[in-house]
Amino acid sequence: MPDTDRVIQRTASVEERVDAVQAALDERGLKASEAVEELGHLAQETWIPENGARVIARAWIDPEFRKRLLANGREAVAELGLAMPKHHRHLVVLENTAQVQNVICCTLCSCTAFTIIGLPPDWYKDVEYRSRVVRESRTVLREMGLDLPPQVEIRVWDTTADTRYMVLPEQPRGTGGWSEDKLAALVTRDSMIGVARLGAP
Amino acid sequence: MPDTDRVIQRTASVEERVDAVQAALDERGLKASEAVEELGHLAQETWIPENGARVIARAWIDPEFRKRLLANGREAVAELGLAMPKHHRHLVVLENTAQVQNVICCTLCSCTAFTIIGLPPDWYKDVEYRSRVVRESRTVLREMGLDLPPQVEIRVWDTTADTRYMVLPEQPRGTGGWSEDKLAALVTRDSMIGVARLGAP
Amino acid sequence: MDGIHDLGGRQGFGKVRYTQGATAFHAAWEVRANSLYAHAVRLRIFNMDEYRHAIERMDPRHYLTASYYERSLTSLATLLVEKGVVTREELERRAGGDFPLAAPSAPGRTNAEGRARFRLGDRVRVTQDSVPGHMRLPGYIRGKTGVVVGESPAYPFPDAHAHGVQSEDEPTYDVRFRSGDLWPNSAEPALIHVGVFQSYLEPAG
Amino acid sequence: MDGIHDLGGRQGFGKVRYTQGATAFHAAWEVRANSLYAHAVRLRIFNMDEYRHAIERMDPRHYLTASYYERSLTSLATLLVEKGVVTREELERRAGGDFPLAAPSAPGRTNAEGRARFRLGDRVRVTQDSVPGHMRLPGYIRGKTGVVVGESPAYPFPDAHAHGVQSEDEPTYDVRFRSGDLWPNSAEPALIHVGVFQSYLEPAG
Repeated sequence: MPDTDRVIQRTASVEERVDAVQAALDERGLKASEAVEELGHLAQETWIPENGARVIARAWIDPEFRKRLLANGREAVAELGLAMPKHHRHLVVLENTAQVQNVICCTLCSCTAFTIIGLPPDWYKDVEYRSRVVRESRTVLREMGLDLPPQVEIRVWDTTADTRYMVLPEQPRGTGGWSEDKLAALVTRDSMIGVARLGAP
Repeated sequence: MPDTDRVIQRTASVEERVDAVQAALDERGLKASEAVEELGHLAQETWIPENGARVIARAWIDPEFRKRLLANGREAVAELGLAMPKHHRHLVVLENTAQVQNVICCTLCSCTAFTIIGLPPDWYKDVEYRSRVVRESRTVLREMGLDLPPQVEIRVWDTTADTRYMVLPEQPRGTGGWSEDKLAALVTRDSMIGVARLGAP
Repeated sequence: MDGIHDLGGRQGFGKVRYTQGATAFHAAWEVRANSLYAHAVRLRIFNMDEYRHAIERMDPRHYLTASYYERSLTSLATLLVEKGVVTREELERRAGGDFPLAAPSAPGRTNAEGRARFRLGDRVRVTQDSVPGHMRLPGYIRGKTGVVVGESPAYPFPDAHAHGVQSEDEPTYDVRFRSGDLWPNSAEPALIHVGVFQSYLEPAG
Repeated sequence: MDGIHDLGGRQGFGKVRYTQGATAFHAAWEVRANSLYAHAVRLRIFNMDEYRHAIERMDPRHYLTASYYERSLTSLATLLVEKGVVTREELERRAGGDFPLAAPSAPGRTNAEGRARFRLGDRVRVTQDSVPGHMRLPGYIRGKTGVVVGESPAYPFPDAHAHGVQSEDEPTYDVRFRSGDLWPNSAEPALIHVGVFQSYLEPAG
């Protein structure tokens, strides 16, 4: 720690530290407790992978939407009523094929298009994924249960600027003619990160 | 930790772990406890900075020895009865002048010519010294109390192979004609690492 | 800064602790920490680049052992103290213990001079730039050559935006690299796409 | 390996905790840990390169938070287990708790082919080599150019010696770099001398 000349005492628990910040902001009239309610709800109920799943399902059944999605992701998801934060000015949708597996990461921190694909899970934010997926992508995917045939090309997208990415997985076999809702229920967050493929139902 | 599938239990203290290793080796007849006695004595009583101090003092008063020391450190220190481990095949002695300050480090671990200048202090082994001294040498030295005039060139020696280094500090002013023992008493370990200069007594 | 956060390609890390469908949050305080920093951004107490940089300025030991949301919390508290919203003493009094904060910031910088515009398909080289402040250039592409495959709208330049330095917004380019060019003979074959600010790029001829 | 141990030039670390005349040891167990590893080297259970590499293979979180002699102890125990001298189970039973060890080793390699001999004053370039196993090449000189100012007697080649791979001993060169060449525009002026194995060098023309 940089402050070696301070008196050494017990480090407050993370809960105590969160409490301290929240109370200090509240006391200054900055309405932290209200924000915790509101943003907590958004983070847990609104910014969820089901949003992205709807986008993917629509792209599978509507070729024109798919084109618009690949051309300008931010505008296309807005058609479904989905918003992105102001500082996410660009959403790039990455199309998986039988020959190509796209996978996203953020080696410098843990950025994602969280309003669309949901807030990222621990493993995405852990140092193991961040350090290894760019250098040992095939091994990392295999360890995570995705054993790609050697002919599949891996494309790793490192979210180092404020452009956001999401993966458009292949539509599972045997789901032709399914409804949009039924298709959306098949789409997992991990398939939109690119660490999983969707099997036939 | 790589072994996430193991049962989580209390991590043994370092003392308990040292005890465990020592006892396991003893039981196999590998005489660990005897080695702890013998090597512990060497580390605390034999491999001490006073060795290097004798070398420095001799170099100050004996120009021929100084030449031999700068030409082949390992052979020269042997003249004073000082040994180096077999894997230290080369001792390079770095001559400080009014214009040049040499300083040694080991960014990859914490190697030193420990039989000559003594086992290194904590700060030498800490990540702060190891990371910063090669890139911000002047600032680091200043923070450590050595504020070098701007015209002094800094030369940092990173001990990344098994060549070992020691710094030959300048003889302090006002010590001309002093005895070798009296001079040796002035020499500090830190001056042989190069993070301190020797002031006039 | 070449900090502990710059993890891409670092070796020695173990297996990813992956479970299918893992949740984003594991405790109520994590949701609160996430909401509080987002609230502070919304209140314009600090921006996202300042937020990210304050995480990077954490003591490397603390950074590596803290959970993601403890890092968020540390950045939030550091910036609240640095912006004069609250004192560390008050936070520690309220918390009833030590409240570790990040180290002070170094100066930032503005956009590179004479930066080039690129088109899709252009070959580009990443500069050798390294700065003591914030930047969004992962070390593993420094000095490497790739191909532009995309361009974003203009964004604030992080090296300036994290430090209150005036600068122009600039586009970022999606640059495609071959893993074998990034880590010769020591990477698995793959294409690595990185979002690179214009200031970090020069034409590769 | 590009591991956590490769710290030279990494930013974000705080002040050196310097005290004049600081002692080498602070507790009796430190002296014992130091003696025990040295004893194992003397018994030829492992060599110094294996010892250093096992430290590098520690989990990065453990590496960064452990004290120097805890790292020694972890390397010692890891190698005793890997060499079949003792099992981890026995160590943990005796210690009465978990005994964290380093991660397994990757394969090593032998000397570079057609390596050049250099003379004092030669300009040399450091290769871009990176290997999954042990090496003694600090990342901050990779691809950089310097001048040979010294040559040592031949030593075992670490990339091989840490892995039981056959190799020839080779000299190391003291190579002088300018800090401004290593970290353009972001280092204080100094000459940085690094001991570089012959296999890591090529003529710079």
